[in-house]
Amino acid sequence: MKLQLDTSLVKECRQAAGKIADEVQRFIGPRSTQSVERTVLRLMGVNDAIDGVPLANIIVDNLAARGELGLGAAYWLGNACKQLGLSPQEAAAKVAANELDLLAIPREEPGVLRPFLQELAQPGLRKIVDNRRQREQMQQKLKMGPAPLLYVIVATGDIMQDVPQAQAAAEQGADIVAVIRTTGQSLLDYVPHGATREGFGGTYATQENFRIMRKALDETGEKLGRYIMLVNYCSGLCMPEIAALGALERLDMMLNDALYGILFRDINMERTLIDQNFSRVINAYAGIIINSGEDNYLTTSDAVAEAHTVTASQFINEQLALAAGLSPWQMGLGHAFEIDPDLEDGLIMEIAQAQMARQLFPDAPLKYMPPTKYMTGDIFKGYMQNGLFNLTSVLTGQGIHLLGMLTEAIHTPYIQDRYLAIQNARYIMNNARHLKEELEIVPNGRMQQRASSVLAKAAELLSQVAEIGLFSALERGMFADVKRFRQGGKGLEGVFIKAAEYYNPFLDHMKAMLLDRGLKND
Amino acid sequence: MKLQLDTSLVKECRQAAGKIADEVQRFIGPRSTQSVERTVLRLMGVNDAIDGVPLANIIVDNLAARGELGLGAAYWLGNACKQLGLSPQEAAAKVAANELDLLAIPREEPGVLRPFLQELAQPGLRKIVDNRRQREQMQQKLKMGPAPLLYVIVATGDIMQDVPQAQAAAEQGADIVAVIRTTGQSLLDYVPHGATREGFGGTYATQENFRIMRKALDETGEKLGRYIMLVNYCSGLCMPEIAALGALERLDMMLNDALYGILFRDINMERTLIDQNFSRVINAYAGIIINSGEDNYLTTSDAVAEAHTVTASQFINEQLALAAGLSPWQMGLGHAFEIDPDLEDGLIMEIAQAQMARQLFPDAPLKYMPPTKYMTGDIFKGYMQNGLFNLTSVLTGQGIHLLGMLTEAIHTPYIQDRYLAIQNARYIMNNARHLKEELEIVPNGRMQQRASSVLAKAAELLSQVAEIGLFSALERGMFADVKRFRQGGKGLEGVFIKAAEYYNPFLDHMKAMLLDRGLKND
Amino acid sequence: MTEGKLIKAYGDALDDGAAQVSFTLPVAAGPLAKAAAESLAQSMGLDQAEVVHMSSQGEGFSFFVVYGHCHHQIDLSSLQYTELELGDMDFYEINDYIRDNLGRKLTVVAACTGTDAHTVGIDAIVNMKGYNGEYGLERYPWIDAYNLGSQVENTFLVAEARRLQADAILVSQVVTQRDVHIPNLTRLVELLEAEGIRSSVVLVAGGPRISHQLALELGYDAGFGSGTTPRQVASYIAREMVSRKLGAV
Amino acid sequence: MTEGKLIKAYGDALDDGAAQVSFTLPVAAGPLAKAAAESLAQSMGLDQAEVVHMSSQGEGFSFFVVYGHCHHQIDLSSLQYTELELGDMDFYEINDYIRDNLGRKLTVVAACTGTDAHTVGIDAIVNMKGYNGEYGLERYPWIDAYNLGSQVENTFLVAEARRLQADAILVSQVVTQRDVHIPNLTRLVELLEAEGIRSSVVLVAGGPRISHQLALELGYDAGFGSGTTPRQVASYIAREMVSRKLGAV
Ligand code: B12
Ligand code: B12
Ligand SMILES: Cc1ncc(COP(=O)(O)O)c(C=O)c1O
Ligand SMILES: Cc1ncc(COP(=O)(O)O)c(C=O)c1O
Repeated sequence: MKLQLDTSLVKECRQAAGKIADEVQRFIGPRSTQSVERTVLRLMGVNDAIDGVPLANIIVDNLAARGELGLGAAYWLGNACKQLGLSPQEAAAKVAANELDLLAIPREEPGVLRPFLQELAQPGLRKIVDNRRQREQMQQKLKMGPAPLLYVIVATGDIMQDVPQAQAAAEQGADIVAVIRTTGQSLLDYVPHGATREGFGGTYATQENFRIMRKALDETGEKLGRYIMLVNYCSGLCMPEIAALGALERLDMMLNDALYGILFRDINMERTLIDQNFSRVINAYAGIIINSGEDNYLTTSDAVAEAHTVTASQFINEQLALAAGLSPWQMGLGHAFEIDPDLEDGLIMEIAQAQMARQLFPDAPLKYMPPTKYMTGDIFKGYMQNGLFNLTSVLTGQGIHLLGMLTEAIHTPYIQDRYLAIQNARYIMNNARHLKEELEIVPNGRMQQRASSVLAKAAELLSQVAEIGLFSALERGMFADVKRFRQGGKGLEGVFIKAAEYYNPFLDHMKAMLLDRGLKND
Repeated sequence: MKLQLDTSLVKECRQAAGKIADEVQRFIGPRSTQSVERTVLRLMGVNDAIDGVPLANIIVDNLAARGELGLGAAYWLGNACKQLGLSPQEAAAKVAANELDLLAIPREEPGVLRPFLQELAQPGLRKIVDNRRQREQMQQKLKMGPAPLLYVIVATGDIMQDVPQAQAAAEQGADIVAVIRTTGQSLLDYVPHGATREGFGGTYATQENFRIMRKALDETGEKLGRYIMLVNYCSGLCMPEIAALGALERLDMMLNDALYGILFRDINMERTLIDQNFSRVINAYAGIIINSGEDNYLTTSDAVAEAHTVTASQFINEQLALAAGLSPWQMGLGHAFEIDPDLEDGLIMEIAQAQMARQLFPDAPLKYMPPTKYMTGDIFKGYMQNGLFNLTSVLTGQGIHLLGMLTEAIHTPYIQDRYLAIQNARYIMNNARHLKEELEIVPNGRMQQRASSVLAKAAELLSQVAEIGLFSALERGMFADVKRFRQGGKGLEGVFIKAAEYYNPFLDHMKAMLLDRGLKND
Repeated sequence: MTEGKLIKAYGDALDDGAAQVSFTLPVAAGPLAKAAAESLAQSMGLDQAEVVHMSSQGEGFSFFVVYGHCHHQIDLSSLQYTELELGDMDFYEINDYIRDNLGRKLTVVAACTGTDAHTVGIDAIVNMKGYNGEYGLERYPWIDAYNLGSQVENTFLVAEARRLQADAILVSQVVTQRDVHIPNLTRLVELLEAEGIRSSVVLVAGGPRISHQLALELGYDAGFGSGTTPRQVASYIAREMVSRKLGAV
Repeated sequence: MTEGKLIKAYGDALDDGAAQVSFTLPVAAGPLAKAAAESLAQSMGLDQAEVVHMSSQGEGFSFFVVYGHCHHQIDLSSLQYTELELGDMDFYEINDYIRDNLGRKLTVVAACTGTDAHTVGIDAIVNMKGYNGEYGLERYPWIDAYNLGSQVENTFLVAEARRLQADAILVSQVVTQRDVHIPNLTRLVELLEAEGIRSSVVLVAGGPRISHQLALELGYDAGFGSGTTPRQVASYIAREMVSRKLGAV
């Protein structure tokens, strides 16, 4: 099954998106954020929290309050380690205990300290590389199911309840399990510490929770002879920190999209785009697949009228991802099955959109989201909506397939909702396994025309955005019908301009490695 | 969407089927049955029952017992009317009351009596034609929904409970309502009388029940502005009688398939093929659409391995229908979505089969049956199986679409089962309304190959059957994996050879009219 | 998870009692109907019952989907359930078992009785080709199986059983609407008793809506429901004959 | 069909009580689990409860579909249900009503509060474009509507309501898992009372899992659930102001 897509138009789209991404990257280059700096500390081995406040926050807040973050947190902590012969964790603990003032000790020249900082970065980098190797090995041993891979969420709010639910899901046939986050976490400017049992609509993302779930899924995967992927969310005020924790605890996939935070969580756009860049570099280095959030646009704007915004955003996300060193196989670009089910011929448009995304990004797995907005309390109809979604997914060869829940409009999924969703997908995908090879799209029919028109509109939108820049586009509400102001939203205060001597040993190393390995394919 | 079908093979199929039908018709020609004769009496106006025994049965049994049925029941009753100046009903009542012995009164020469018998047939014929006209007028006023027309069954066993259920179904969106029959009715050699409330798994087919339901559906149809079709079953030992009652009470569609009775009810094949012929002539004359029962084959034999038996039988049924004067638009040839849902690529085969049937019989509405055998107590999976069936139906342009019930494996449909089934079909058929215009079938792919192979096997089977004749084919178990013997099964004792002077005023008139109107299109 | 004795339904958190219910009420959709649905759900023991879906099904009828938290607890240790010893022997073991313990072939007569025309179920148990990849009883060298087909009269079945000196009688009933199967199944027991052969045969009922419990209540030795395989039936009959010392030579 | 006072669920025949239930039990699928499911269904009042489907959901969990005949009866005449007078005025009538009865524009302040980021619902009620083909409150010439968006702190909402001299406050809560909305909604009432303005505003809650009943219990004037339209909300506020003589000039 193939659509005829105007290749020169596709090229135009990529060029415009490239221009947009370049501008964003030029903006990001000279800047860092408090979250980026906390990430650096965490990767250097700074762990633990005092009265719920992570050491990384204590240190960075302290430096920021005193206007001394410009050189980067690595410099200050590294300097202390060097001067006092402490490990980063020891030094951090002393700072937190008020036994050490990073600014009050002798200072090495920033340039001179670099090799030492690079050394301090080694264990963290090695851990990530080891995790990546381990994943590769495990995946070689424990094969995954055929694409579309079945992805479910658990969301009890209590990591101890999440574990049996996630394990049951894996046994039922899920390939991928995401532990979704409690309702307010995006807005927290720190990552909570330890195992948690008190989330709402999801469970806190913490390093300990990651570890608990990774272990549980490894056990189940071993038992089932399948590798079960674990997912969490980078988005929010702590994008790079969570990316780092994910890399350290061998998560396999992470939602990672600054635009989600901007549009749906009212996070400041400058802040989160800077955060996103580092978080994606970490994801890239860790061999983690990212999921972008274009699907969410269709919850606030209409899936028929605004389909092109999804496509345009996919092109932008692709370019931003490339700039961060992500390979196409790591790009779970988002799209969704969100057309009003009561629309005549809606299915034709859904197939057109999904197939177009498939052809535009042939090497990306694509993250395909189920119906959500038009799900109702009518669970039977909902089950059927999910069925057509499942069919569309296998018919268009999607890679990462989020399972629709028949109770989407009611509650976060119950164990049996997930079970039924998996049964639904397995039945349909097996029953229609090769259907896509048996059908051709009629040239110039409704389906073809729909795809062409969406693509043309996407190209137009991209060229507009390329002209005014992504920031202005967001100010004008060009995505998801939501307007955000450049200086508005949460977290702007965490952005700073890097001093000339600023140094982030992880960012530089990772980017260099990613380019070396030739994974960046622009 | 189109399959490439070998036209010369299709022609071969039709020729073989024509030969098979000719042989059957040659067998039928010189024969009649007690049910045929009872039908004649009923059409002449003989009604009522005594102690549950219909007058028509009393008279025919009496004549048969005395070996005097050879001239046909019309002759004997007509003679009495003529001699005694009675109406058929009056004469019949006297016979039943033992006040009149048809053999004991003076006899007109059979040849001389014919014009009088033709006169006696007039009111019945007129009533049927009037009903046909009325249906046409009502359908012009009250439009029906777009094909596939949604067909549901009611089956409470109690006509008084059936009525609200049928009306609710119509309000929910059903286009066609069938009142299915109580479990033993096929085997009754008479048609019960009056309104009934004591069926099991269905409600008795009686003239009064037909009338009650027709009235109820006319009222609801009027209210909704849609014509609601009413269906019942001719099959069994009373095929032509029930066809006559359906014609008199303006039913719109009737299941009419001798092979169903033979294979699944163990009714004698000679008996029921003769009965079928007259019943189909009546259906044809009444403008009623018939439904054949090929779908049932797949409940006892495998839908993948034996698909060609369905296709072969459709060709035979088409020829037998043409011989009875039915027009293509009246031929609801049966097929079904009965492949094991757990089979990889089963959907490809289902689409192939449905599309092939569509192309082989382009002017027939086709009666498409839902999954039944592989339905289980898992109502959620069942709902989804029905969803793929609904999709296949709209994708291949079926005409008469029986709705699958999510509780198929559990009980006869509850009111909400029907409601959910209608919602399912409406959602999917609307959402995929023109999908069939947007897709082409890949030449020489799995789907095409499946269709070609089924067609080739059907052609082979037909040529075998043409060689040995339908009766022998049934003896060898060539359909539905069921073997039946020519002299076995129920009802053979009701068959007799017509005397030279035998006359059936309805059969002759109807066939003549059907040919005159040019509806027969071979 | 089975060690605990008291359990509740489980959705999101242990013992939350989460359950889903759907039904029709003969009331027009609207606030009254919704209140009635909530009330019905409460009567069923659902706390925080929420009508998540209400729709009209045509004049005077409404359809509901309700979720709630069912407070009823089940004490696992108090449950009575009669479970047949099933399927632990394979085809060869069953034949050997008959040979070793009974020393002669078993005769089994099967039918779908009354007006019931469903043969697929009984065929699946008895006929050569069997079910779900398992051979049917006809294939067992140590069983002589006779399948009389469907729509068989009880009287005819009993006569055949006598004639063939059946060790076991298998009856299938698939149509159960308005309990049409109950009198029909009961009648067979009465006939067998009247003929004085009830106690000398293994009498088995089966069909998708037949439970072992129901079969016992109706005077049968066993009942087999959906998904039964020939092996389960064969091993049951053989064991039952031995334990009742029915077929001893 | 509503005239009868006592009703039961209805499937095939009046008063048959037909109902469908599904749930998970934390027990491995098998005869014990099936017996537990039957027993649970019986506790719910289902007679002839039949487990028509049981399947394993992985180690230690099983899923059930049960059908049965629920013996509980509902007395329609005894049902208590608070129903809002809704939607009988159209856009023009509501504006006229405000003009004629209050003689000045109404000020409405709306927000989705706490950590809740779901704006679509409150936007549907308040924003110009509205919902389901109906204009939102912003479009009403006789209403001044302010939508503060989502993730709004209760304290900020109260401050804005004071500043704008709100006649009505509309709060949306969509995330309700583990009752996260209850303390948040309660806190708003406390704040308004502390500020002494609770009685001078019409206080409305809404969201897909919010019922009028719940809103009343939490100290709100009204609650609006799934499928609410702007017109229903506008007419409610206008009527409520008049009946409580809140906005009289
Ligand atoms: C196929 C079928 C038919 C075919 C039967 C063909 C044939 N020769 O058997 C035809 C089309 C003829 C038919 C007709 C009717 N059917 Co029918 N039919 C079915 C259907 C779709 C499948 C049954 C089946 O073959 N299952 C597969 C077999 C392998 O499973 P099984 O029967 O459960 O058997 C297994 C076990 O139960 C057990 N078992 C069964 N019997 C026995 C006996 C013994 C001794 C043992 C140990 C075990 C055992 O072992 C088997 C293997 O595991 C079911 C719906 C469904 N999905 O179940 C409806 C169904 C059984 N039919 C139904 C009805 C009502 C009818 C009709 C009465 C409808 C009508 N009024 O026209 C007619 C009349 C038939 C009659 N008088 O009996 C209803 C019964 C409702 C009820 N609970 O009362 C059902 C449930 C459909 C429905 N929802 O309405 N039917
Ligand atoms: C769209 C959506 C989102 C979007 C929201 C975009 C946006 N800007 O609004 C995004 C993707 C951001 C999102 C995120 C999340 N969501 Co969300 N989301 C939905 C979804 C799919 C649709 C909601 C919707 O827009 N409905 C359409 C509107 C028109 O309907 P409505 O909200 O019911 O509003 C109507 C009425 O309720 C009423 N109404 C509503 N508010 C008010 C207020 C007043 C005063 C009045 C009078 C009336 C009124 O009028 C409206 C018009 O009729 C629902 C599932 C569903 N189908 O309902 C889940 C759902 C609401 N989300 C849920 C969850 C858990 C989340 C997350 C917490 C998940 C996570 N951990 O990541 C996050 C975080 C969000 C947060 N902190 O709040 C759960 C809530 C479960 C529960 N019962 O607690 C749901 C039910 C999904 C699920 N089954 O898990 N979500
Ligand atoms: C890209 C992306 N990030 C994050 C989230 C969840 O964010 P939060 O944890 O803020 O609810 C989503 C939810 O859909 C998402 O699509
Ligand atoms: C062609 C045909 N006739 C009749 C019937 C029903 O027959 P009975 O009333 O004997 O159950 C069916 C059932 O599927 C059928 O397909």
